Amino acid sequence: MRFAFTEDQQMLRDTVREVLARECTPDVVRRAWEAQDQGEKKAEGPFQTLAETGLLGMMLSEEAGGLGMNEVDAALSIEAAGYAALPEPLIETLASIRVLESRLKGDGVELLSQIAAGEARLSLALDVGGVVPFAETAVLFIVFADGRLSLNRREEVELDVQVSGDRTRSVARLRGLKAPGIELGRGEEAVTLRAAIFDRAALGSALFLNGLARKMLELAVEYAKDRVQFGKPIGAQQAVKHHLANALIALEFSKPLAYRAAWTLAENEPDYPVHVSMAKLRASEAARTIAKLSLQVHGAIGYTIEHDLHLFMKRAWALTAAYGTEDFHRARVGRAILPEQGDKNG
Amino acid sequence: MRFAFTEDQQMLRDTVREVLARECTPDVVRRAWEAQDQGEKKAEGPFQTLAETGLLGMMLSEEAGGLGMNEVDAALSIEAAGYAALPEPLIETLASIRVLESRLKGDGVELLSQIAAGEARLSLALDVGGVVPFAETAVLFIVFADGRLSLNRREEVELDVQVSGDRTRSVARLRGLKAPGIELGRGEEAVTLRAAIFDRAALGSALFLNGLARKMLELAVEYAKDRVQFGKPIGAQQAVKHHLANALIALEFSKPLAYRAAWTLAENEPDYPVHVSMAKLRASEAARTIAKLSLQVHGAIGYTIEHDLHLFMKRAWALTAAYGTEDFHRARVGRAILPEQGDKNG
Amino acid sequence: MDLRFTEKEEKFRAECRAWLEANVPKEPLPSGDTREGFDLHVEWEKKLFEARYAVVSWPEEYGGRGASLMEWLIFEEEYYRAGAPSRVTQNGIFLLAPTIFEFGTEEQKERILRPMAAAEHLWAQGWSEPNAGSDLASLTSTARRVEGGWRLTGQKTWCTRGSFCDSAFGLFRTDPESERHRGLTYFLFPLRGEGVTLRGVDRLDGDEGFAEVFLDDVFVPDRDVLGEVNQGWRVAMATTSSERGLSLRSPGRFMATASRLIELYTRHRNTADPYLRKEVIDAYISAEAYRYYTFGTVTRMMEGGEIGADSSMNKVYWSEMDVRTHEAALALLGSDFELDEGSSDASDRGAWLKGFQFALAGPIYAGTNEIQRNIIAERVLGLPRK
Amino acid sequence: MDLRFTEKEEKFRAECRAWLEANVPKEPLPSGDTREGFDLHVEWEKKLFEARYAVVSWPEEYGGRGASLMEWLIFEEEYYRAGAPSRVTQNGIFLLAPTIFEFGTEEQKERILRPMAAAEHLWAQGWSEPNAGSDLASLTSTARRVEGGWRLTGQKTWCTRGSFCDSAFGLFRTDPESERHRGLTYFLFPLRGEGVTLRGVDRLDGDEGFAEVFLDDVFVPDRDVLGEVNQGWRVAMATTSSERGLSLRSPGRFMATASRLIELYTRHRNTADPYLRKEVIDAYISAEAYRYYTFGTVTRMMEGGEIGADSSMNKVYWSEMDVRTHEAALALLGSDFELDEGSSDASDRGAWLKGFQFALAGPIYAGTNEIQRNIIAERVLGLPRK
Repeated sequence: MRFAFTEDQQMLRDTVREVLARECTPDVVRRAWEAQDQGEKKAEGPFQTLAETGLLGMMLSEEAGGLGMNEVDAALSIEAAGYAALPEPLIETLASIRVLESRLKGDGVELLSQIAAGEARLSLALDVGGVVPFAETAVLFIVFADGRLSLNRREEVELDVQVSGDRTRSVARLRGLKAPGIELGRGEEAVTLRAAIFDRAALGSALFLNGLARKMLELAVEYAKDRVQFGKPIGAQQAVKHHLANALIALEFSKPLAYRAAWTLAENEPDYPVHVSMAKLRASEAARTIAKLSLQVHGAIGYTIEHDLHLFMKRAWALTAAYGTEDFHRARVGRAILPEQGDKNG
Repeated sequence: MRFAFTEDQQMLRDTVREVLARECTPDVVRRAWEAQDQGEKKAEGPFQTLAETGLLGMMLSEEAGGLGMNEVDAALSIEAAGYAALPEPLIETLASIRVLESRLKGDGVELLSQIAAGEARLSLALDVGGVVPFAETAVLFIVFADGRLSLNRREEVELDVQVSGDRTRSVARLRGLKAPGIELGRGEEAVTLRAAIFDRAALGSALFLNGLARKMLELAVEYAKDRVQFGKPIGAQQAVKHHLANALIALEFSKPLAYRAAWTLAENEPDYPVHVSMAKLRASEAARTIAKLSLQVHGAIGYTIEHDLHLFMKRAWALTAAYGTEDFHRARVGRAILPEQGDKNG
Repeated sequence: MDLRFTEKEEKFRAECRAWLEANVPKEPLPSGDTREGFDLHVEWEKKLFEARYAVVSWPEEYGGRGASLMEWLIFEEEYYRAGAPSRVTQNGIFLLAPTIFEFGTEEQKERILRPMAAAEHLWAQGWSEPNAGSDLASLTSTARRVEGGWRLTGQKTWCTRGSFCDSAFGLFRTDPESERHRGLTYFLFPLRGEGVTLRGVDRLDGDEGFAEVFLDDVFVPDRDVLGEVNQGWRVAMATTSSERGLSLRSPGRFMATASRLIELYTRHRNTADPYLRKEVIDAYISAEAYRYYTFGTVTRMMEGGEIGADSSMNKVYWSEMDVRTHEAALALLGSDFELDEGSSDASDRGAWLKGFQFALAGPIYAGTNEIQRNIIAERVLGLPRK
Repeated sequence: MDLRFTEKEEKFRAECRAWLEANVPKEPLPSGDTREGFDLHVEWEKKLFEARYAVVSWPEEYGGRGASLMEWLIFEEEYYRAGAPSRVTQNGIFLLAPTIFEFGTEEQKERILRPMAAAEHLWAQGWSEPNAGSDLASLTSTARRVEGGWRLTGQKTWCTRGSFCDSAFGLFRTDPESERHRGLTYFLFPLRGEGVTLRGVDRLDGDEGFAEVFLDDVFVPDRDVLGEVNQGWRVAMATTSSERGLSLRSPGRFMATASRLIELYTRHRNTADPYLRKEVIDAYISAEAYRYYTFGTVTRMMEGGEIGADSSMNKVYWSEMDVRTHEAALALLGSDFELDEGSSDASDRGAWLKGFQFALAGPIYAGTNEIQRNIIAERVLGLPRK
């Protein structure tokens, strides 16, 4: 039993952090917000630079130009992306690229390199009637519909544009397919592949949420040190201290569950879904709690969209409901550890 | 709409308070504890004095020697009894004495006066298999068993002695009846009478809990003012202040629900059960919360049985489960305001 | 104790209900915290005033009905039950007006109250400054004595709907030597004209809810001093107590939210996690507790009592109840949680997400809940300050 | 990261499990915090020591197995899983021993450690004084220099199982001029003999869990000073950090509680309110989170890291988790909630009510959670002290 990351994994995280600290500042995230609000086409930005570090394709085999890495290798980098509120489909790309590699043949293989290079943005549409993120900026979608899993170009997918509380997500409702696209699987196989992608996206969301939570906490800590009221920094007030201590505790006891889930996925442990569910549930709860505490510490300034906090808070809210709500994941844990109650509720 | 008590009602409360402040000090409650622990027969005490004020029989008609008063008139006095942790079946007596008056005839009427005089202690055994309080000190029991409601002497009731966390309650399990006793009702009528008593006992528990909560809060406030650590009273620490503010809020928003429920019972409003349930639920939650906060403020000293806090805390815990648990009462409110979910859970 | 409404109260309720049912816009208005929505809300307010429902508890001479506080609660219950528009006049009628009634001159009452209630003159609050939020007494905006009045200079912030209003009220330092609570004066000041610059600030939910107000030597005549010069703190405290206490958050609002939650639950109950039933029941009970707590407060006030520091309990309770109620609603919405008001598919037009964001401001504004808990502990429970 | 246990670890686990299954008393012992129960627990401890399971992580020379910290966690998991008796040696082996390993002389190690582990010499802690609880540095008990040693005078309180133990450890003021953290010395002192008076204090759950210790000029030889004279605070802090951190509350304990809760739920699920399912799942996840958090801490420590102020997070987390888990259990018990251990009908022999009362001490002892949160805020997050 060794529950820690390797130096290589930490170095990758540091690289990703540096790139994002430089290229995905809050102002960049804010521009993505404003671009969506005004219906502008998405500007180029940090996603390409990240792709250049090899992050997007890291889980591909070496033959496919990747590094043959796994979910544990990627975990800290996804967290770092959350810390920067990267407004790009990183979770979606990392969750599915290995499934794509295993299924794409012929011309399709070229798509893989475009995805890994950050040139072709990929999103997930895993439920008809479900909310699809990055519907405006992605050009490729993995779609689960009519018992098939397929890779489709945007024009092949019937998407009904909606508005997320977090504008950078440019969400839409999946109504169905207009054209079949490249089939990745059908029947049982499609269900299995979809599940593999869904659970990886849920884990990715958990890690991303933990990163967002860390950032919201840090913003509050900095503010509490700087903001003076009643002749001293508000962070000297015990109530503020305890809010922030509670935020830290929520975060620190969420992270181990996410790391463990990453390991079960990397090792393909048969019970990985329950571990993913614990991770996603706790990360969602922690992020909601920390958003609330951070806002409370900021006071009115945090309640404006001029301040950066809302960029992280709204992403967090959106991700708590993406790839399985808290209730979905709790119920899944319940089914694994408890007998059924009556004929439902399980 | 006038939501306040009359001067008469407040005067009665003040009288009860004075009697109890003198005759039901924490030391008296403690002796009741110790007497039970050592299997001693219960000493005489505050119950008789209370009876002399007319409290026990106040709800009887004037013909029966009472004051013809109702649940609103009694409410503040029950709260005052809770504040003193009176170790006597006051809730039980007040909940049932009017039903008894309506049913007892002939020789039975003499029992009424004995109950009202505090000479014959009365308890409630409303469920076979349920927990019966004051099983050792009461001489009369209202028993609901086999579709009958009856008044029985102790020797007629099959009681299996148990131990409560609060020793003053001297609880037992009701197994059944050994002799029929005086029948108060059977069939539908018994069910109706039992419900009338049950709801009044649940309301009485809510009021008593609010009184206990007030006392636990006051003990903590006094301690926080006196106890010096780090060169100042611990009550100057913001964390302690906020604990106690939270305790007060929990209490103050519990009380109106109890008073309203008392009014609906006094007026025999058809929806009184839902109001009783709201009152009992919130009083239980508030008392549990305040017990926890008060203990936390006291620290180790509150964790001993030498300190008075535990006398109030353990009574509170016991009463949260008496005459309907929190879940029972919440479910009852749910049935009144919500559609059913599936085929159970309602 | 008599928990039946009197005949008079019931009649008043029936009148309110009938008028509201006939007059409340069928489609919800756009947010009153946007330019477009504000104008529509002002129209609505004028209609309300014409029907004498704008300020039912005020004396008739100022456009009210001289209704009792209990009747005001009844009006509020009906108002929220009917889903009527939020009140863009509220900072005037709930925060400023009580202060004018208590401290204003006859001339001020005559001049200010009726146009305020009629939505002819719109008022914003100007309490906070960038460095004086929770710590209001640290404010630094100044008023300089000049012939016939004062010259105001400084910056006020978080002025709700400030960009759309005509005037504001707030404290300024009139004694330059003074510190903290002393030497402050309560002024009414213009939000347009020479020396005034406004900057709109978008709120969390995207509406331009706030304004920053920059004042550069803005002239205010003597008649716009409220209460005595250098006594502003005492005058202002009367107002903040009504902000925190009864006025702003009447039970009707939370009862209406609880009813909407029950309706939402009813729609979702077959897919909702069973524990959400508990959350819904608890939300309902909380609103009921708040309602009866308030009836108790109002009875006490009608019989000559004061709210005092109890208003802090009130504020902590409703603000936290409101957050929790909205959290239950968002959990019921499941994966549609994030859909905002612009979404065709958003449940109840995105009202829950918007309402949630608004609810999150509750524990912050009108004195943070941390400050309120200090007040409860120190003034109600008597714990030591230091 | 490798979350499989190594072959060595698995083998160790299997050995522990086999021995515990064969040896743990079938019927739970009476509480170790009563006279009768204490003696039975000491018997059990001796058996544990003979099998070399008393202190698996200690060097073999003191009766341990030189097990790794990870193996210690495994042992603890198995120990609680087997429902083995609570450890009446724990204040010695978890609080005092780490300090002796770090600060003790060779003579002290030789003399003290093995009898402590063997339950031949029982240790109680003597941290608190009546006026020095959370504020430990305000203690006033003194030690006066005499020929060959010191004379201790003062009063110590909340000495867990003090009435039954042989010795205690605590701080005394050796420099009469000193204040607060300075001038204190860490002493080992007798709980029997001349000048020592003990008074048992009954705990919330009725057990005589505490003692007050009155010391009147009690002689302690120089060899019973731990660490340097006047350096007691620094020496003690090493111990309180292990009390708050890893040692006292291993994940095994909470995993076992979560398992028992699941079992209780399984028995009651048809009558339990549906929301309790949520509480049970959350309790399980909390225990899992604590387990993996601890694996992370232990990995870090095994690779040369320190716990430091993180132990405060640990303490807040487990203590509040423990309360909440017991609250869920009591809700499942319904109207039998109040039945105490003396009741024939009490579920699991009243273990839940007793456990709940014990859990309530968690947020208080070993530094209140309020103090812990201050530490987290100041030392981990860097917030200003004043």
